[in-house]
Amino acid sequence: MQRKKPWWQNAGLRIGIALVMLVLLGGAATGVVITQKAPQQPIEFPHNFHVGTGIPCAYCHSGAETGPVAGLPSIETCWGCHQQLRTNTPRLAKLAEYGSTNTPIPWVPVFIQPDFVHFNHRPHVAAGLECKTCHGDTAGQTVAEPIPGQNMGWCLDCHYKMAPENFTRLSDCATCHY
Amino acid sequence: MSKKLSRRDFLKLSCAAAAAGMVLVGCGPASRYVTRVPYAEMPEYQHIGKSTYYATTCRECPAGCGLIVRTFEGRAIKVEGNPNHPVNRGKICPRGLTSVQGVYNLDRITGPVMQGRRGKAGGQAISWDEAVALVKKRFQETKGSEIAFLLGAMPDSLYDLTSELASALKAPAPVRYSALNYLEGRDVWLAVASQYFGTPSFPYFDLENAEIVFNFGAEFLENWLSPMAYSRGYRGFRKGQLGARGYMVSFAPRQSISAAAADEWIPIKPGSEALVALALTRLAAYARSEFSPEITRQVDIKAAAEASGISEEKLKELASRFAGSNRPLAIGGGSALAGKSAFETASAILALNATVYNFNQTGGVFLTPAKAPSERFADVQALFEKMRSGAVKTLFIHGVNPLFDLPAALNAAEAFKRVETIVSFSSFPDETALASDYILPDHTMLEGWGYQTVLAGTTRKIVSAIQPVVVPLYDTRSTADVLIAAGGLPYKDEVDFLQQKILPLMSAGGTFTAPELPSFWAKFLQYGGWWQKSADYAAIDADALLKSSISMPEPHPAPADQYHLVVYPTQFGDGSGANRPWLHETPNPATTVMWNSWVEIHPQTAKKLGIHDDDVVRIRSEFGEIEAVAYLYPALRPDTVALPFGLGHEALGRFAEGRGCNPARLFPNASSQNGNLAWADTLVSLSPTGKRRPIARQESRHGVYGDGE
Amino acid sequence: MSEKVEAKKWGMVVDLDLCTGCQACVTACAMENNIPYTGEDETAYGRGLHWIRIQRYWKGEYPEVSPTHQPVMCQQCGHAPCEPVCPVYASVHSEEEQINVQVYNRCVGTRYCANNCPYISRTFNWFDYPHPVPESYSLNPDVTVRRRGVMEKCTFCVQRIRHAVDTAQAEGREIEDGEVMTACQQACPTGAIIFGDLSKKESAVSQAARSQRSFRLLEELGTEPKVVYLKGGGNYGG
Amino acid sequence: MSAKSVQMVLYPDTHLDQAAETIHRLRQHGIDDRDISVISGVPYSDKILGRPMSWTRIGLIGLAGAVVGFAIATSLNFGTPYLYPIRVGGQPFFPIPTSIVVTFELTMLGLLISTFLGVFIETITPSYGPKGYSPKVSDGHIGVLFSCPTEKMDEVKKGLEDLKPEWVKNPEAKL
Amino acid sequence: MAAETKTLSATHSASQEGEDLRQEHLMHDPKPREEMNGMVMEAMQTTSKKYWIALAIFGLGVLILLFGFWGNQIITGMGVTGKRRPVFWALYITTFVFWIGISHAGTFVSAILRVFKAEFRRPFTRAAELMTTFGLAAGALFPLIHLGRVWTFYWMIPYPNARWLWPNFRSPLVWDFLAITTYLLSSTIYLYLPLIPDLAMARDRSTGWRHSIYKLLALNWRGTEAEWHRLRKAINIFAFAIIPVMFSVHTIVSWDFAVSQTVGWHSTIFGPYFIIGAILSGVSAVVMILFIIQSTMKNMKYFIRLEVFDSLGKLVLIFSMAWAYFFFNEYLLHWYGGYQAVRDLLTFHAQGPTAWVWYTMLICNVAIPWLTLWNRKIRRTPLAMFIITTLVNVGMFAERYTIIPLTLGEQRFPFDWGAYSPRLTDISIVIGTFCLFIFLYLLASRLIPLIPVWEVQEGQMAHSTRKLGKGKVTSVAELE
Repeated sequence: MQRKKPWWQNAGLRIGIALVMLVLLGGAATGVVITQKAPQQPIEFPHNFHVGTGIPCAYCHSGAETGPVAGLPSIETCWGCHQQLRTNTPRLAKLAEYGSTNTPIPWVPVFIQPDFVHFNHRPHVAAGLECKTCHGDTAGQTVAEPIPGQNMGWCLDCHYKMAPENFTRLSDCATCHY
Repeated sequence: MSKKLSRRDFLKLSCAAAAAGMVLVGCGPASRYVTRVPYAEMPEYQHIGKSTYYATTCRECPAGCGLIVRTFEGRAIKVEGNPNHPVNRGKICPRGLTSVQGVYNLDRITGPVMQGRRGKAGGQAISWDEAVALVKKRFQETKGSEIAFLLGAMPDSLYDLTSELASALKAPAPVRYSALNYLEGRDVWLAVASQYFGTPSFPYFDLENAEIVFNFGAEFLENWLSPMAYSRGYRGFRKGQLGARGYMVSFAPRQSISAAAADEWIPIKPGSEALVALALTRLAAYARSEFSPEITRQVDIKAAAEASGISEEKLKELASRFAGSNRPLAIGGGSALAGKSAFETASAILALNATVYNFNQTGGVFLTPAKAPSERFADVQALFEKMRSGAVKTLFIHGVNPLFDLPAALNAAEAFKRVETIVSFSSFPDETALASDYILPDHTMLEGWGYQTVLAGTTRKIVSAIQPVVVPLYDTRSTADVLIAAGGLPYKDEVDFLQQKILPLMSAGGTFTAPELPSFWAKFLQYGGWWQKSADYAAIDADALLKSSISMPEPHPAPADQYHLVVYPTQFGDGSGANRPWLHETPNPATTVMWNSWVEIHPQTAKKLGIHDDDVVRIRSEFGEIEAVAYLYPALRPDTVALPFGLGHEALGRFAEGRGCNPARLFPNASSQNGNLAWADTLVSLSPTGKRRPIARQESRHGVYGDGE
Repeated sequence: MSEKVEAKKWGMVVDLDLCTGCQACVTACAMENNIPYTGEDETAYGRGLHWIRIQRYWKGEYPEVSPTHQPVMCQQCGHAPCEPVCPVYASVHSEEEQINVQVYNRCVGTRYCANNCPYISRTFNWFDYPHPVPESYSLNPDVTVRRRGVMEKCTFCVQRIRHAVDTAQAEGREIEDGEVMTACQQACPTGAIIFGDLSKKESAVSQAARSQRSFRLLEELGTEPKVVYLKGGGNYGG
Repeated sequence: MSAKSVQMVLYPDTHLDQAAETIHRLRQHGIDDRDISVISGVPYSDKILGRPMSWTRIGLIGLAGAVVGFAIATSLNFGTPYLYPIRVGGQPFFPIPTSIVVTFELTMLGLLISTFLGVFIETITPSYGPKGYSPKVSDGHIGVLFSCPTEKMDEVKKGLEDLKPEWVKNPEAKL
Repeated sequence: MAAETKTLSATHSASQEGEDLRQEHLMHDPKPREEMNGMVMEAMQTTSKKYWIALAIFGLGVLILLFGFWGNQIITGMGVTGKRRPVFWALYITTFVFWIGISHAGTFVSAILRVFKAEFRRPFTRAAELMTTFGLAAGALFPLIHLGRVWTFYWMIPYPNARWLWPNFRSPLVWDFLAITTYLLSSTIYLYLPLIPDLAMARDRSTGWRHSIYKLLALNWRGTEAEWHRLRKAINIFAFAIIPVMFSVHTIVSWDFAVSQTVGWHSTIFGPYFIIGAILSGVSAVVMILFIIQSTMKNMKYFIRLEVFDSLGKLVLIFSMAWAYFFFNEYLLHWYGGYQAVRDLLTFHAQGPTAWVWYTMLICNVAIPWLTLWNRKIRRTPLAMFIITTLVNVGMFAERYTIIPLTLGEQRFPFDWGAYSPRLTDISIVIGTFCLFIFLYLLASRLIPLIPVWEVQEGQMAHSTRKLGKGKVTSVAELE
């Protein structure tokens, strides 16, 4: 029964296992990291500047007050103002390119809804929530940055804090899941 | 108009497609990188995240139901009924519901094609300029009399336009037909109405307010004249709005859904409907202590009882019940109006109504105000005869699939070979499109313009509006636009044509009006059409009918080894629905079968022939043979077999191709004296093939029939 | 924001006397709720994903034979057998809408709920069903596209309920009777399906539910279904 | 105290009486019971060898585990529905009958796991008595281990001679 | 003081009968411990080429049939199995119940027979306990395998999370989860505790990697009085505590079915019915395993004797009768109740196209044991016993198959009845878990002393007495 070297001391096997673990862990870690990081946008939209000039959020994200989706502005919205402005910054040059060819800008949404969940902006806006309560202070950001940990517990926390008397209704599964 | 056209450019948008794709990938980091492409220019009537609803008209069958289509970010999401539309009042059938799967079908023709070889898929793509030039060239180079137009039952606007074009080109008037016509006996009603009332209009049977209804084979819940209107009528009939719950007797060799909805089903021998109707007419007159009308002069009650398999007592009982009712009504359709003596049958049914004086009465028979264009099978026959003789050089086909839905005995394919150029406007690669030289795809139902005159199921004048609810998905072009451009008609484009056509309606007393065309047009589109405020029917007189004398139809009992054939349309309509997956997945109401055809055989007959459920059976008529899977159907005469219509395509894309069987192969190329296709007299023989092919059914065979599995 | 809202009780009445079995509800449901088709082999093997199905039985012998049609969908039981057996609260009772909710995210796919459903009204996503482009364009954005391994069922078109509730709330009013229509109700050509708030005496649905013809499926199980059937076939008054 | 050395004598298991006698004699030689340890391949009753009852806290530890399990079960049964009340099947939020099942299982789990942990913990806890081992023990020998002052060694050896014990050399060798 | 021990059997040694008894009863045929140790160690360390081939085959089976197909099922979806509406549970849960049933044997044989001091259990408690653990390991996979989204299985574990959600403690599946976890852990420990002295024995007689493993596992076991005392106490606690756990496990498994409203499942008798069925199949499986061990491994004929088969045969017979009683009870009451759906179901079971399953169940579970096991000779023919018990297990599998897919297929609405037919994936995963079980057992047979030598010796010694003062006491602790 005596063997030269037990199989579990095989270097190849150990390296193999280590590699698999590394890939798995690395994948998981990358997954976690990239969901918490602002994605690459076609144009690094300077929120700070726009918010700073006093443009209300709903000017571009107009759907928030009337429906479930806040929406991303169309090229029309951007081009409407920027047509009159100079285009000598690199970002505006890019915008000019989209605008002049009337191509939609492929924005990457930052605040995404997990699948199988429905979120409706309207009641939240109607209840007087400010945009920055959930979306952070965009005045300090260029591209919008995600807020980590926006999960179901986060929703429930807020519902519980804001309206404990309505919590039964606001924690009802059918409110978001259908 | 140009504004309207240009809106199509706005709606170039595909974000949700990507989003939907990502949904499938599941949650996690993947959905982080969904790119969402917003509109380049936001149309004023689109709002982010909100649905826009458009009114339009269903083009799935000639009924002309009003639709409200929910669109979302430039895509048609859901078809709903237009609650204001007088035809369907917000209700809608499976075929209409799946019309989004027609628009977003996986097998559409994406642009004009020059076929390399007839009958083979895949040709050379051409541009629309070339296509229009080509059509123009054909118009110029072909003699007027050698041009032929073959059109489907929808939409009327195109028929009107083509008629104008044909007369401008000095070509014969377009020929129009639909498989539903001859399957449901529509054309017979038109012939009867022309004969006795002087107008080619459909009778309107006021089912809603009737108290007792004798139904001779009409499948009013499934197709017939206007399924949604008559379904609503059935509701009223059942709810007994004017009194008691209605009582319905159904005379049909096979129980369709409509026959099953009756309180009493009388499995009448096929071909004896006219005799029974006449016998009932006479007996009803007796019951009312009146003279029997002239039309019943020749009928012999005893012979009728014998021919139909209904006892004399039963006939008398039924007749006295009918005559004694406040609001009796007799209707007919389906296989009863599809034989050689269909005209006589329809006349007899009308006579039965006339004898209880229910013309123009609540719960009785009216005449729909709109005049219907002729849709006789005899005209189609004549056209194909002409083609066969080589007298047609250029053939334009829109909205029909003659290679599929005409009797194989007509040998349409052979006739096609004698035609120099065939131009198909089909949106889908169906048999006919593939057999033509050029396919210049029209928009599908939710992408195109038009109007549909409502011909049946109403006592008002209704013109239902068809408008695009989404931008055409592919490089298709409205056939009307092509014809206008190529034919040099005095219209700017299709919309201009439509506007001019609806111009007279502005002052015709509809539910709305407007001072000038643009606002009238806007309302026309907004409401989904134009209709009168109240009923506006021409009163009809029963005299001519009752005094006429009709030849007594000969019953033709089937020999021992042969069976009467009943073919009925299903949710696939004239067969054009066969490329929609969800129509396939919708179980057949009677058999719950999905995704395939079957042949209904009475269990006794099957036992006699040694056929079991799911056996593949060969059905042979004098004119052809097909194979179908046996379904032992208990509600069918033992001397009859029934086949659903609509499947058995050789083309039309992945969902239709090679699925099921096509009963049109069994039909004779025979029209009756009045021009309808006389398929119901066909006798077939059955033989098991020894093969078995279990078909998909929703019901459990073991649970429902106690066998199998 | 309104304070204590009275519990709504969505309910449905199906008049079997009017139901002709035409299957329009089945198709309408599929088109509204992004129900994928499965193809011939799969449906033949009982894996069709119909949320509503019309049970057709035969009554009598030829020639007195006739079919009976009964649309059966999730009965939205008050005491639903599917709910307590779910280990992860994927099948739960919505206190707000008084319907059963299937939370797709939460579902781990034990399929226990489906076994325990006496109405067999639940369907399971055996596969990831493809929604190829452009067919996927007609997907309803308000309804989740389910993935493999989760249970699904009729939701009483809860997305429409939510939409109506949301709209009514934004307009500061109560939901009107008939404002929420389920897809099946909307399509039903004979109007055999009535949907609405059972808790309101005057609503059409509660009036219909009080009919003498009314009965509930498998009432003896004590599931308290929210779907009420009215006897058909001329069984008036009893 | 003077230095002690650990000694071990072995008897085959047929010579049980000799082993008992050895213990008896060792006691007479003034070796305390605490300095004697019997190791064997089968459990012998304390009575047979005339040894004081050894004791263990396993029972107590198990009981404590059971209590912990019960507490966890109770908090899961009645605590978690309180944290996020979800109504299912018309059942109450805190149903007693179903909680009994969970309580039972978790209590038993607590009991059994802690019993095992008790064995484990008691094993690794330092214990009194001479340490030593001989593989022969598992071959059916009884070993008597004792630590004895070096000066008494000869006396003891002599006293045990007639029992014909087998002396183990170097009993403190590692296992 | 005179040292005098004699075996009980020795008193009859003169007679032929006594010699037979000695031949038959291990307890009366003592061998020196050293020899027994040697025999066990030899059996453990002998590996033939056949063994390696078998190990490789079953290992491959696990890899391909179980994990390969399972992986494919996870990626493709549950649809690769033959499940359908309304048969949402099928072969997986059937096999799950089967394995859980098998796993009752170890506990039953070891704990209950220990508590009742049945001597014949001694040589095979270890084999049975191993069966419990591996049976559970194979069975516990099934709740995972049958999940539609197995990657989220951990949602059944109660832990505080960002979603605020806990498992539903009202769900029988959570009970199941808890019960199986409890049972798996406790039966593993229960296997391990009595193993410690034997591991120490193995440690003393091995070198190399085996030595290091055994050394680690033996927890420095020396065999001091305190250690024995502790171990005995722990084993005692376990023996008593694991019995209710065992009963609870299968009861809860049966509640998975019984709490539902499914026709044919909603029955109060399901708890005991399942337990009896589990013990029946478990004891039968023990016989099967013992036969295989006895006929393939070295020196095992000494330990596993005809008396073992004889006694187990009697047990099988008794439990077969008990099972028949419960079955009849359940059937009669359902039938008498006259609820149409149940009647349809019972008729279907007996007369439908799948009636052969039902008849297999009755023939294998009732007819065969009843007809054969009365006979002492048959009970003492290991091969016959092997065949009979194999058939009993086939019958028990058929019973579960009847209860699960066949019952689910015929519920209240005949319109929705559906027949389930297993597909390749179902079958291979089921076979895969059999491979897993056999693979683990094969491995264990060469790593773990399959015979609890110390218990055997203890038993043998228990049959010898020693004078103490005026009375006689048995030598070992247990029989005090």
